[in-house]
Amino acid sequence: MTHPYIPNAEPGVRAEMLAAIGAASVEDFYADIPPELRLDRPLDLPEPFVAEHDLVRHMRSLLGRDTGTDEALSFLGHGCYPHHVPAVCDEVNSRGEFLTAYAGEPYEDHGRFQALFEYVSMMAELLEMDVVNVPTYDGFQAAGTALRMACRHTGRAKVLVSGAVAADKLSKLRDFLSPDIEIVQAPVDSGGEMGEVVLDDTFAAIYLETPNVYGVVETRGRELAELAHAHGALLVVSADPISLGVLAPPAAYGADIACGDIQSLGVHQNHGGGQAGYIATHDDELVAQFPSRLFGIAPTTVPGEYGFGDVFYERTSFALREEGKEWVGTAAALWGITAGVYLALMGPQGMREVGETILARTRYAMDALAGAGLRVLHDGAVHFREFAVELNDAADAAALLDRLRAQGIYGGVPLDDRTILVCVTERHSIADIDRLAAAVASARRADDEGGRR
Amino acid sequence: MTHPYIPNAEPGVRAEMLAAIGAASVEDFYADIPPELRLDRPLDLPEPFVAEHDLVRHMRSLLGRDTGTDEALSFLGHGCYPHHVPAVCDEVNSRGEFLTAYAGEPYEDHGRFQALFEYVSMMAELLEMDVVNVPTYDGFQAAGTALRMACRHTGRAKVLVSGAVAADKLSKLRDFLSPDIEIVQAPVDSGGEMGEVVLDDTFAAIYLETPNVYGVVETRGRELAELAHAHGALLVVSADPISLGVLAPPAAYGADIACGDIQSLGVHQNHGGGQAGYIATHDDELVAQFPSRLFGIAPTTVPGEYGFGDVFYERTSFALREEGKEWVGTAAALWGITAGVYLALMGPQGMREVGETILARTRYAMDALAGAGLRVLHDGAVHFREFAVELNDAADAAALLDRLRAQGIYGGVPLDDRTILVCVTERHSIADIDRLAAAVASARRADDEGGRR
Amino acid sequence: WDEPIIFEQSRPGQRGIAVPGPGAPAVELPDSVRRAAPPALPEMSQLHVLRHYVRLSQESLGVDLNVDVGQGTCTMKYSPKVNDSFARAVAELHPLQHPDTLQGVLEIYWRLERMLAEVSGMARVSLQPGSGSAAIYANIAMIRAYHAARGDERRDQVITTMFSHPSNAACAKTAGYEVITLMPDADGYPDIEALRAAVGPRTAALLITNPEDTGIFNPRIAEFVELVHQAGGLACYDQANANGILGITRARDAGFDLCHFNLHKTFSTPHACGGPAAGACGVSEALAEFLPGPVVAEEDGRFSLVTPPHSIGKIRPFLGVTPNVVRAYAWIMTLGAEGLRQVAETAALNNNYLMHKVLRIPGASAPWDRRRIEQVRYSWQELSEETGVHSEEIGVRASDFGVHYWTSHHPYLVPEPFTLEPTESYSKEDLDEYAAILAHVASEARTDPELVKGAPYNSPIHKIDPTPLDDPRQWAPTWRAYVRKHLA
Amino acid sequence: WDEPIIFEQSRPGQRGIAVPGPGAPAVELPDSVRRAAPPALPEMSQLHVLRHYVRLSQESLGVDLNVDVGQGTCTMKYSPKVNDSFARAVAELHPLQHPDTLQGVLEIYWRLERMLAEVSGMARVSLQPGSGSAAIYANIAMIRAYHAARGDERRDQVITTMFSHPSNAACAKTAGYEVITLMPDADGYPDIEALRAAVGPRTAALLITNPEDTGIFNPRIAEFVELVHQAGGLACYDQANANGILGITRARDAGFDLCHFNLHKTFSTPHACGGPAAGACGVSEALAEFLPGPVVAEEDGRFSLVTPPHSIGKIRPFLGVTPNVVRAYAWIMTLGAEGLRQVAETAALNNNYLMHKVLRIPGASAPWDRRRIEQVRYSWQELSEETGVHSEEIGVRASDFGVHYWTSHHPYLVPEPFTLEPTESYSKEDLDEYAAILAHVASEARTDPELVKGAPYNSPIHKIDPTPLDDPRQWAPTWRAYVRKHLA
Repeated sequence: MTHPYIPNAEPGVRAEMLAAIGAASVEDFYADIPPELRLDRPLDLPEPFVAEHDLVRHMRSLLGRDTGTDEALSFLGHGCYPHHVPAVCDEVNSRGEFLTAYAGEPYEDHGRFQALFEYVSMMAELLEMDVVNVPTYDGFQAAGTALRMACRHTGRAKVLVSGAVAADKLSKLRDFLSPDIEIVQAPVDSGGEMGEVVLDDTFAAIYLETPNVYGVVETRGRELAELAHAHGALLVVSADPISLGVLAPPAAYGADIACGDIQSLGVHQNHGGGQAGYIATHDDELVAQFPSRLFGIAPTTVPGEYGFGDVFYERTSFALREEGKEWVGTAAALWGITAGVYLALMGPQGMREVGETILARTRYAMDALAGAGLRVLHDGAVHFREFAVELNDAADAAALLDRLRAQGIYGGVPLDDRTILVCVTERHSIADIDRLAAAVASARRADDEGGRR
Repeated sequence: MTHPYIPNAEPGVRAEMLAAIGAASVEDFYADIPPELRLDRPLDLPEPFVAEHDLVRHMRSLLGRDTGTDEALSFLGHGCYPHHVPAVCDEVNSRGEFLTAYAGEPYEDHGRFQALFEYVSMMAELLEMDVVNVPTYDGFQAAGTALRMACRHTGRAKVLVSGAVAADKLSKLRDFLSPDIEIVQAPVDSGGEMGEVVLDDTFAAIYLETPNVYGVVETRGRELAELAHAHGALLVVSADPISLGVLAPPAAYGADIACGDIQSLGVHQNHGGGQAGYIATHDDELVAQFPSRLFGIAPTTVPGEYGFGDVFYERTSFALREEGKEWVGTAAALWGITAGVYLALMGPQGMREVGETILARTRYAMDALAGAGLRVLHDGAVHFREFAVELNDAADAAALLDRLRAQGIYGGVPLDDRTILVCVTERHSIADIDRLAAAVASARRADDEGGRR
Repeated sequence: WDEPIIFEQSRPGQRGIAVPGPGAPAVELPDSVRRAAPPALPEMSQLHVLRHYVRLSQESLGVDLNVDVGQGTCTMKYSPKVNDSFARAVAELHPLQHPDTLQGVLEIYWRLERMLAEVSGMARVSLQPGSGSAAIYANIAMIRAYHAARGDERRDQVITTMFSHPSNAACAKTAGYEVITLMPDADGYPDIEALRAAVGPRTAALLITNPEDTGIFNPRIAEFVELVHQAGGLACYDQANANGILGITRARDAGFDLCHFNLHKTFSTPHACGGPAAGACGVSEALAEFLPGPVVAEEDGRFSLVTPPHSIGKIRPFLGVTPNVVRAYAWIMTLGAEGLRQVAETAALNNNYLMHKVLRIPGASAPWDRRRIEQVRYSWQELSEETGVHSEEIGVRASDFGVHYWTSHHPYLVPEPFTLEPTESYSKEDLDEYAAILAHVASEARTDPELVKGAPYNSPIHKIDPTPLDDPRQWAPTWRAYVRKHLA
Repeated sequence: WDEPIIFEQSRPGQRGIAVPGPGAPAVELPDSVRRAAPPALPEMSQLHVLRHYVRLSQESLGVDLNVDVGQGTCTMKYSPKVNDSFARAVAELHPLQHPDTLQGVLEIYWRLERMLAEVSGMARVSLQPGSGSAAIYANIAMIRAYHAARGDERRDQVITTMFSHPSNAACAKTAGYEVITLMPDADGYPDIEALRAAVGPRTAALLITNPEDTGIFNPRIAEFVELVHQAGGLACYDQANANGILGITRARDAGFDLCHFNLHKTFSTPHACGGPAAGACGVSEALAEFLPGPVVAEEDGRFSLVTPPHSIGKIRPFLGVTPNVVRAYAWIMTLGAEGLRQVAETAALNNNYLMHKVLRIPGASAPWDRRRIEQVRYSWQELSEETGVHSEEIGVRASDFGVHYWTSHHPYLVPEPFTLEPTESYSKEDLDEYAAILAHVASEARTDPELVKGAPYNSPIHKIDPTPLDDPRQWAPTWRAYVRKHLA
């Protein structure tokens, strides 16, 4: 049987084509592969499910072993967030034209160029910066590249990184800034913000996150910008764009580079496969430091018509190989288009409202869990979407989360044996939060009783 | 807040438009509605969920109370069948262009016309008939219209209808053929086929189904065709198109009109919302009797180019109001396009194979349930996809089905207190059938023990 | 795309999908039932099938793509994408599952029935019909059953109006009634004197749309109903044009005994190239016992199916077109009472704004100087007399600009008609754009009528020669017929 | 469609979606963090946003629509729709759920890792990288870690070839290595003498694609690996071009220590306008301890996450691009060993058939008279010298016929290049059609070169003036910048 995905495996057409070419068999095409490199047996792979229905059964059976956040009440965040995904976002990014397009030219792929240009343009409005890249892989990569951009720009090889950064992200930064760039970590102050730092003229950048890994909104951005600038360094700020309807964009307090992840803008959690990174700068010399593609608007031979194309392509490894800036590959463009759809749906009002709702519900959840007897870290700070709670004894975190999971609640991400990071978005109703608090309170009572016994 | 679905409810633009029109308020437009007919209060409707996320929560909560056939092992059929739906069918019929198109002209909707023309053309190949309608609502309507077509054609007002027809379908036929057409029901013979019938020259048609309501494949089609024709009547046969890769099409044994439902061709069960009816004839005088639209191919001003349009539009109520044939409305075109995609994917080979698989598995299931101690009705006949089993005592059927349902098995459709119709398709693996048989056997043992106690 | 007919793309041995093998002994078929030769279906790989249909889809113009105000009476409004996701959630439900496993969907039916009862003022609603026309037919069947139950067998006439949807006349005829059609009076309203002349002991019912397909609301509608009631007939309201009057006026309040809605018009379910659609019948208490069965009943929060005592029986299989029932329910639930009223008011606003623009185009008119609710049947009579260009030709030319354009149902009582219904979904700029297209084409008709008559120029195909479509020797309703008649 | 920029469609007060209200007391923000002015995002109703993007989608050319053989090296193959349905099934999984709630997806990772290990011959595989280039980078990071772990700090050079993907050079440079690029020899093979000259104690690794982007398989590949091994370096195989050799020859069997695959090329996950993609790193036993973490471990049928002891750490957040991992797994599971081999053989067949057709077009050539596996880098040098028409211009003209056309990466070592890779997805008729388009454009170049140079004629836009894109005073990478520079 000819496989539905391989039309020319059909023996008749195969023979016809071989005859046209004048080849005896497909072996002719492989004559350059030495016999000793030829695999002399079939690959050892499972028996295939050729019938689509059999494949569907197999996949459903496997995937049915997962229990997703749609079947539980989830407070998991820590870099992957359960925001509402508008149906129109799914509709657009599942359009076959976008899903299966790739790297065409600005003529036959005009729509792809325009959609990505519009995405970067909407991000630019949100960020108040004039230059935004076509998405890189994720917020980790965006931070790494932003710091390398700062180093290239300043000619320096040391960066001061906030201590309130996720451990995995720091791991990525360490790997990606190796071997030439030194990372100095700043302390976290008692309020959960970046603590006092000492800078000198060997630093290329200060790297700040807001909201940071604890969900704390950093308040001293301007001060840090001034400090950095006084030493000829840059301020690099990682900010989640979904917060920027209510929070000041990094540029507003002097950041030179903004970066972060756009998964919060209309992309499902996708088991972590929905990440995409943005990097933004002013329209200044930093533009030369971007490795990513930048799509710009350009005139055509017809006045008033807009075409699109690559801005300053000669920065890239596509143009210059190792002489380009880092590298550019296939990153996460479709999530950029999706985030554009999200921003267009939300508009200024929607972005403000979602920010206000998240701020209010986060505070409500902090108070509710404090009421349930947990210690809320950095309670005095403004939190956006996340906050950490601390338990009394080591290993309590896992036990509490196990108890909650038994009730269908994914209570949060354990940061360590006694600290849990709780995430609250506009998808969590007040009743959801109350349910979590009640379950926590009851679990703790059970623990206490267990302890007494 | 301006609702996202009603742009011009925005007060600014509303005022602007009213001013342009010269109207004081929208009340001006309603001046023809007398005050006593004006509703003087808001409609009494539930508070809306304006935020999309809130609506999603509400709907998921409601829909979560259903347990679908994807969460159970279902042997339910009886007019709505669980065949495999190829992913490409879903992809095509969820394309916004098709989903939201309607009644455009052959120029801007060329693709819609072509897709429907191709659907009827592929059905024509399957049926070996030259004329097939753009889908009517469902197989019930198709049968009713086919019989009315036969009556109009012959000028007679009596039809002989097989006794092996679903009760609901007979209800529809009774209603739809009222008040002018008399229905005479034929007996069912011991083999499950249409029994001996007496015809005279007052009958317009014999109506036969194959496979019939018991899943029995009727074998005397040619004989009935000859009988009908001998009396100047027509043979109308309802046949499920998914069987026609292996079973002879009605035209092959002399049927004048074929009809049926195409839900089996790539359409999900949709809680009964996936039905669509086909009616087919030869290219003869019966064409004049179709109420549905017929799309034909037509030349354009450019040689070799194909356009499309309505064949013999002057038959329809759109053209002639009550002087047209019955009526034509918005029926089920998208399922026609979908069925076309299905037939194109399957091709002649796929249609043969799916038929063979269903035949073999149906027989396997009959043997398995007989082995589990049930009496299989019409065991000697060839069955396609369905068969009936009979239990010893009245009300046993419901009890058995309840027991099976408790194990996650939807065991079949009860035809009456002691008869269950079991449906087996290519989606049911041998293991699924064995599981049903084992569950039946165990339920019956439990019953027996219960009986002994 | 210049996409060939699918049969032209067939290549022997190809296939688009594989099927599970039997896994059990094959069944031998007797010759009498075995298919002799395989059907000549196309043989194509999966990508090729997909590509073909994706290309065809791009050659179709849905609401998602165009300023869809040109298919008047069809109420082409935005069908929210989120509601499609709910419709997909019922894909794997079987209609004959035990009700215990269907409580969610049954509750949605029950709630939507009640909401539509409130919108119409009726006592009970059935969601079984597959479309508006099927709902009209169901209403007629109930009318027939009602009179029959009273032993009132004389009533063999149904009265409708010329600007009511043709299905009112056609369904009544199918159900065995003689149809009397009232023509509009000089004011454009249905002629009440003609009604007086028509009603009598043979009157089974009045079937009437209001506002009619002209967009004109009949202010004497209650009087019409009353006249029919006095004669012993029933009054049945075709609410296909309800989009402009939601929350403004209700069928029952004008005395109607029955009504119907098109869920795919007023309540936003997608038109799907012509279905699946969905209809709703609403009836007064007196007619509730005749509703098609089953309907959903509720007791202590549990939902079950019951068949009304004198049910007319089945109109279609199973309970209804559930995916569309779910969509319509969700649509109302995101709008509420205030939202529905905003829908109506904005539909009326948009229509009157567009009328204001269209009537400024020289050569366009809207016969009868009456107010309009949600649509208008316009006329190019003046332009046509001046230029010789017909409304159909203007429509074909309009398609070159990426929009639909519909003339009207036959007969063309309004000469050189075109019918626009902008609904609440479109912006002022959309309406300006549509009016500008019409103005542009009208001006082309004056300056270069052959340009308009030669259209289309921007379609996958050129002007169609329709003559073979009405000639039995030439027509080809399938490829099979085409090959036989034209290629053999 | 003549679709305006989205900002031009904004209308104050409109919105595309409503957001849940707080339901809890508002939080007052200090001035230092409060946004001062709302962002100037577009304000549009939901239908208008949808319509805009649906129109833009129609102005993009995906695999679903065209004979996508013109984006050579990109392996544009059919991405099965059924696999998208599996990808959607992981949409609501959070990556940090407890592994007990993720057994299905973890098993899929585990199984796919093992299947790719079998396909490559490698011991272990990581599916964490977000793309092929990211996998190349991960491989380089592992190479760096390997040498560092051995205290071998002298190795600061990486060797690659000119016809290997530029990311090999660029990633190596980013990771701190000096890059040595081998040029092809007179036969079109990587120059083994140049390699001999380049290897030495400073050699950290060889990064090489095979077949290269020319489609030529280097028959001395094992010798290349051996030379590098003798010098103490590692050999890393860029398997972006694996589509023609699946089941034919394996990376480890030629001695490689590391390799990578692009799941969006060889294993059919969709290209998504340029990602999300997915990459896989395969390594020998010796390098397994350096793999990015975590990876999936299995014990008694239970799956858990473990981080290799000397892991290089994170390449990206979480476990990998799961939707694509799921798709790639399903793709292999519907093909099996025999199917993968048919993929390879048919990709080679299609490529050689297309080459046979293209080389019959006067003016087209394929430099070096070598066999090709799955793609060919062709040249229009002869045509260009004759007509003055350049390869880029031919590409723009080809787009008028609804297909893509790619020249090659820079620099244009092959003059006037174009690169075609037909994969296994296309039919003979598709290849004939593509070749016919090229032949037609080539003949236009001879008869009417200005016609070709003036293209496009069938695009939403006309020929672009690219000069502002490279001029800092004029470039406008966002609408905001455009307004400031050109509209203010």
